[in-house]
Amino acid sequence: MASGGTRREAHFDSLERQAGAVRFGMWVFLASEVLLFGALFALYASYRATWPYAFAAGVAENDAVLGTTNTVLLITSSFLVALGTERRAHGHSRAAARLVAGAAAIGVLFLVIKSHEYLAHFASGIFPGGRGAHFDHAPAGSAIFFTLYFATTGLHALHVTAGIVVLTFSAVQLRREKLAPHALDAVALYWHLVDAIWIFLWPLYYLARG
Amino acid sequence: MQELLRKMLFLPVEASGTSRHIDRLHFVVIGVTFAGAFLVAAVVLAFVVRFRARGEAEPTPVVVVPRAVELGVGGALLALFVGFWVVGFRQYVGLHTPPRGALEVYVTAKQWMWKFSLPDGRRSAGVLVVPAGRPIRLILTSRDVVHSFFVPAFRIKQDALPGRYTSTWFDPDRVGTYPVYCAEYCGVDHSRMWASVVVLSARDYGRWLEGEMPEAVVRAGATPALEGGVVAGTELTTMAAEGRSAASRYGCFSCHTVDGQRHLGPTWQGLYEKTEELANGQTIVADEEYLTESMMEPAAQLVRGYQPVMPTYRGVLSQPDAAAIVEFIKTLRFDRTAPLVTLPHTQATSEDAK
Amino acid sequence: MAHENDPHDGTPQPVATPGTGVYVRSFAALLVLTLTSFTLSYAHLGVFGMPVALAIAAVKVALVALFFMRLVDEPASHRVAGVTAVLFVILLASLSAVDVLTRL
Amino acid sequence: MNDASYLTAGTTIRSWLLTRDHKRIGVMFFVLNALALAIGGTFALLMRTELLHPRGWFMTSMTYDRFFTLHGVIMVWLFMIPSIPSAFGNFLLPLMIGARDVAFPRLNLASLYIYLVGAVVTIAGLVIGGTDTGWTFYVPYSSKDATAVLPVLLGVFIIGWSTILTGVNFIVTVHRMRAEGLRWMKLPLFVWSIYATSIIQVLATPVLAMTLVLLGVDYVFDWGVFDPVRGGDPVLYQHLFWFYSHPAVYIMVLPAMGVISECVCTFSRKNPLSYEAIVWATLGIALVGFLTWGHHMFTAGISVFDAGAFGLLSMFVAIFSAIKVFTWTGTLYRGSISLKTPLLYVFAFLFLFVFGGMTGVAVATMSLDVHWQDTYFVVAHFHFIMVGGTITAYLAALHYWFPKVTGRMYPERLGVLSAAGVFGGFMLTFVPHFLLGNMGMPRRYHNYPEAMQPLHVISTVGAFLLAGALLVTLGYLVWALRYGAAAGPDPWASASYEWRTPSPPPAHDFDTPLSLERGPYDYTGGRSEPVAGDEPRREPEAQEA
Ligand code: HEA
Ligand code: HEA
Ligand code: HEC
Ligand code: CUA
Ligand SMILES: [Cu+2]
Repeated sequence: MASGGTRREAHFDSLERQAGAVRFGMWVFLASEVLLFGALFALYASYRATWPYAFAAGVAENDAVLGTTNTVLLITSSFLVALGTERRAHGHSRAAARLVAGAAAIGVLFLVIKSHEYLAHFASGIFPGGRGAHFDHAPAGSAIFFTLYFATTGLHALHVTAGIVVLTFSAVQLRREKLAPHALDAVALYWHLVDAIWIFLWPLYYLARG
Repeated sequence: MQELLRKMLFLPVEASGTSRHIDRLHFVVIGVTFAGAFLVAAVVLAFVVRFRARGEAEPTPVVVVPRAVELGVGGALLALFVGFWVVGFRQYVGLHTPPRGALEVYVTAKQWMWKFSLPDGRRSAGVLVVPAGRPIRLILTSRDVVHSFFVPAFRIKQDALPGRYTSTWFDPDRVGTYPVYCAEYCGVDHSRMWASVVVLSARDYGRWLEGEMPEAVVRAGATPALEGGVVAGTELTTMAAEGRSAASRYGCFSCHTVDGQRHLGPTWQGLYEKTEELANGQTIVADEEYLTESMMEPAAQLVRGYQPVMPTYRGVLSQPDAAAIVEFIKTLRFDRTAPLVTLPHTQATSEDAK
Repeated sequence: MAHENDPHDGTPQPVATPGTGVYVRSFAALLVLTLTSFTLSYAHLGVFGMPVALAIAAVKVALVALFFMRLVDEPASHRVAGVTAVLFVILLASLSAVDVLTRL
Repeated sequence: MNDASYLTAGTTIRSWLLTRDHKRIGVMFFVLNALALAIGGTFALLMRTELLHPRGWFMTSMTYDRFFTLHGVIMVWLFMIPSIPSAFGNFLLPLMIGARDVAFPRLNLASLYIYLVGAVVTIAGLVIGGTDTGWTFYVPYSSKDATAVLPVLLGVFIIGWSTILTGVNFIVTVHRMRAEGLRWMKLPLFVWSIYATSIIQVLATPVLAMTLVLLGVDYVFDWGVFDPVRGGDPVLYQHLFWFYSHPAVYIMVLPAMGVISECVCTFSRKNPLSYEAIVWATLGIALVGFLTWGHHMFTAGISVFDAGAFGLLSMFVAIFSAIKVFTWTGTLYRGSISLKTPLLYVFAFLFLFVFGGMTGVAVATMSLDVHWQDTYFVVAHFHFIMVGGTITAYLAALHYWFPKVTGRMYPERLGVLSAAGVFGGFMLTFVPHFLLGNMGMPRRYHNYPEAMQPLHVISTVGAFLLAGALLVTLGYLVWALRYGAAAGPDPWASASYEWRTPSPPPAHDFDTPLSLERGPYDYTGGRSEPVAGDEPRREPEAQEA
């Protein structure tokens, strides 16, 4: 819904109104996205209340350094996109294109690290659904922890992937000077949200060992 | 008065102390409901009569209700509703706080039967025998999906969950036999997952403990099984009920039904002593021997119109289990037009009442 | 048929933006907070570990929302949308976790 | 061609299928919804017929289980949730705020097709897969079930996105597309109700989507998110499901309340007794409605403390509805009441909704719900609200806006007659359910004790009466499409904005900007005193005639 060029559509009185509507529409949509993850946060809260020990042990199993690296990456990427919207607002499409492309590249890096983590888990016998050698000796509730871990980070990774696709598309359009500021704004909002969600996932799945 | 209201509202007989308290609140709340609905209706009617349009497109004055009236009405109603909540919540807490010294009964639910076991090792399926005048605490769990233990006469209901224990209690004070329903949807035979609670006088209960069979117990136990002997004997499960549970344990019901419906395999309803057409063109009467062989060597005699997908259970199914399943299949031979069960419903057998 | 009464069509006007400085400062703050949180996670805070980590996360998300997503200077409706969503997640999580925590 | 009505602005099928006109999209939504109602109703009738006998007489339990699942799923997700918002809301929202369309017309069309795809997948899944879990899909039954829940989950998931997109669209439309100078507190109340509904749609539906995905993942990959063997908790599934589904019941009733507000004012020619009270109560329901979900789980094994909190919060949300009922009733005071079909439906609504709502309060009274949970009392409660309330309002809306949508009048006499039939049939069908519930008849029961048979028979008779009355309604409305008298722009002499454009409206809704001099509930002047800005718009209609 964020795409669309700079043309005003017939039912809007002015381009400003249209831009405002798109931006607000994006906010409402993001509110919806937050609730999508909300279900997983609620499960985390309840299951952590049930299995505090298993959750702490599970978090310790995750690599905090990699998780933190990923946090820094996403924040940086978000920052680049923010700069991009700023450049675009001043009419510098090409500069914005470079920033947005950079953000997308960092997103790819994030996914690379994430898949590395997944593979490491598989290697040490941790699979979703409580399958794998790890669970033979893990405390009760570990299965739930890792199932939630895979579900939540997996859904987030899907969002990152979608974000990379739209960022790349936006970068191309920007380079061709074919992307309106309000369209880029909408993409940026989405990307910031993906970042914000990770900012919460990170302590829950990488830091809270105790 | 209470008795009259109870009958007007079609509520079952109150057979426990708690149920009488709950009903009192029930009458108040339903009374308010009626009052509210008819009040609104009456006011509407009055306004319609009084302010009927007299001409086309008449002008009308602007009337706006003062804020204070609005808040007052809203506040008063809130007070009423919160009042309901206070009483209801206290009763609800009561329903979850069994008194000390309650007799504990473990209830196990599974598709589609209720099993009871007492601390002294006594077990039964389908019939729970309790003494009047003593609080009974139920500790429930489920072997498979969620079920719900519902006894209308005591106004109690509690879900039985797999992997967890939940509990509820009741204080029966009226001798009689009361139906138990499963109230959480749990599959095909959800609507037949019934049992009974037999409340005996203290004296009869004592006799029952000694091994006698008071008439009420016999009647409840001998109530022709809800299909397949779910309501079985009292002290020990009957063989058929055991068979049913074995069949469910071994997953037979993922291919066979007991209600006449064709599934992956032929239905077991009416199977016993039926003349079966085999794939090789022969016919055979489904007696015990054939049934047993069908479990151990299914491919040997394929029923016509089915795929040879049934796995062999030789070495898997123990001999007693196989026999029990056969016994169970034998009970499925009922006549579909006869009443399945005459449930002792609201009318607790009056001669039992002291 | 639509464009006759809008001279600005197709020519986006420069928009007032907060300027690069705000972004850089927020970014710096985010990095510092990330590092703090990471370090604190090794500090054996016991039961406080989780609340502290979440509080820091909340501050960071607030920074992202306010400055990257420009909620500071956006219409109230946008802010309401964001805040309501977060509020409801908290309600969902707490009212269901309370159940688990207070079961007997 | 500025004067062409939206119906004639293009007559090819393509011009309908690819339209971005909110009115056409609304009409198409309506047709699909009515179809869903007919399918869901057919299954209801089959169920009722089967329940004539305590052990059933023409289906197996397995078939019966599938039928109530079909009935519940279709009625809730295919019919009721999109019914008033997506059909009437789409048609009316822009007209009521003086806009030329919704904010995102292409998205709007996308919602329609997403809905269609979801509906097809759902029905196919229900029929072919034979899903038998009930509309609540409780685990672990649903995740172990040998029958396919998967396509149904997928279908409902898809429809969920249609709902979310419609919600986003409407929220933005109300915020950003209002005519110049149209202030919030001047909006027609129907707009408020659709707005509040959209908030719920946007915030609640994603939780359902996520829950269904987890359930699907459980089913396919056996991840066991709710599996007790692996430390999961089936009750948490219920928390998540009801976090959506309780607010969803307000998705089903708020738009209906909006319809009632409009009809009461128009047919009593009165301002609402308190516009603000209705607005705040509408928003209150939407927001507080999110905090009561646990009242569906009083016997499910949640903690006493949590249950108590949910019980109390349920009492709070009920107040808002009560305030609305009082306001509607009071609106009649000193009005000029004409007893047209829509108003009769409104009266039916008032009576039945108070009953349904107050029995909601009754089941929210915790100790009482222990007896009623999962019995026919609950079935009666929600049919009183959803059929007695929402369907009744839906029929009111259908008659009230029929002239606006089609440009024709329905036959009034038949309208009154079938309204009486609907009311009678309804009472006969669902009053027995209360009594059955009291007796202890659990829901989703194919076999039941013989003592309960008489009440079931009465209910079945009522259901057929109800269906008959609905068929008559359908019949004369179809007839009126062709043979009904021409309606003119404002046959009810209403003050609301949507009547200030010709019937049927032109493709771009308003030829001249909406004049706001007269408010939507201003009846101080009567019709004889035409409002400035009304006149020019009448002309094209006159030429057509
Ligand atoms: C449109 C749908 C709709 C609406 C609006 C409601 C409204 C309400 N519902 Fe209902 N409900 C359902 C649809 C709906 N419900 C469904 C579908 C189920 C079953 C789901 C399933 O299990 O399949 C259900 C189940 C359900 C339960 C669970 C029952 C159980 O399973 O055991 C509860 C429990 O608290 C409940 C409560 C309420 C309450 C308190 C309201 C309140 O919002 C009602 C407020 C209204 C009023 C209070 C009426 C106005 C009052 C007056 C005008 C006052 C009268 C005057 C005087 C007293 C003087 N509902
Ligand atoms: C919107 C919701 C809705 C509506 C309208 C209805 C309508 C009806 N419902 Fe039902 N019902 C539910 C939602 C609804 N229901 C839900 C959610 C459940 C729970 C399911 C579960 O347990 O999982 C349920 C369960 C349920 C049960 C309990 C089943 C059980 O637990 O075993 C019963 C039993 O009698 C029943 C009956 C009926 C009847 C007779 C109608 C009648 O009112 C139907 C009459 C309608 C028609 C016959 C259609 C005729 C219409 C046309 C021909 C088109 C006309 C078109 C225009 C006028 C435009 N319903
Ligand atoms: C994978 C599906 C499947 C399972 C599981 C299964 N069956 Fe069967 N069963 C079939 C099929 C298909 C047939 C018909 C073909 C045949 O005779 O082998 C059948 C036939 C039978 C028959 C003969 C029925 C007749 O009409 O003559 C009996 C008895 C039987 N099964 C018992 C059992 C028992 C007992 C179990 C569990 C311990 C069981 N089955 C499990 C698929 C299954
Ligand atoms: Cu067991 Cu329903
Ligand atoms: Cu509810």
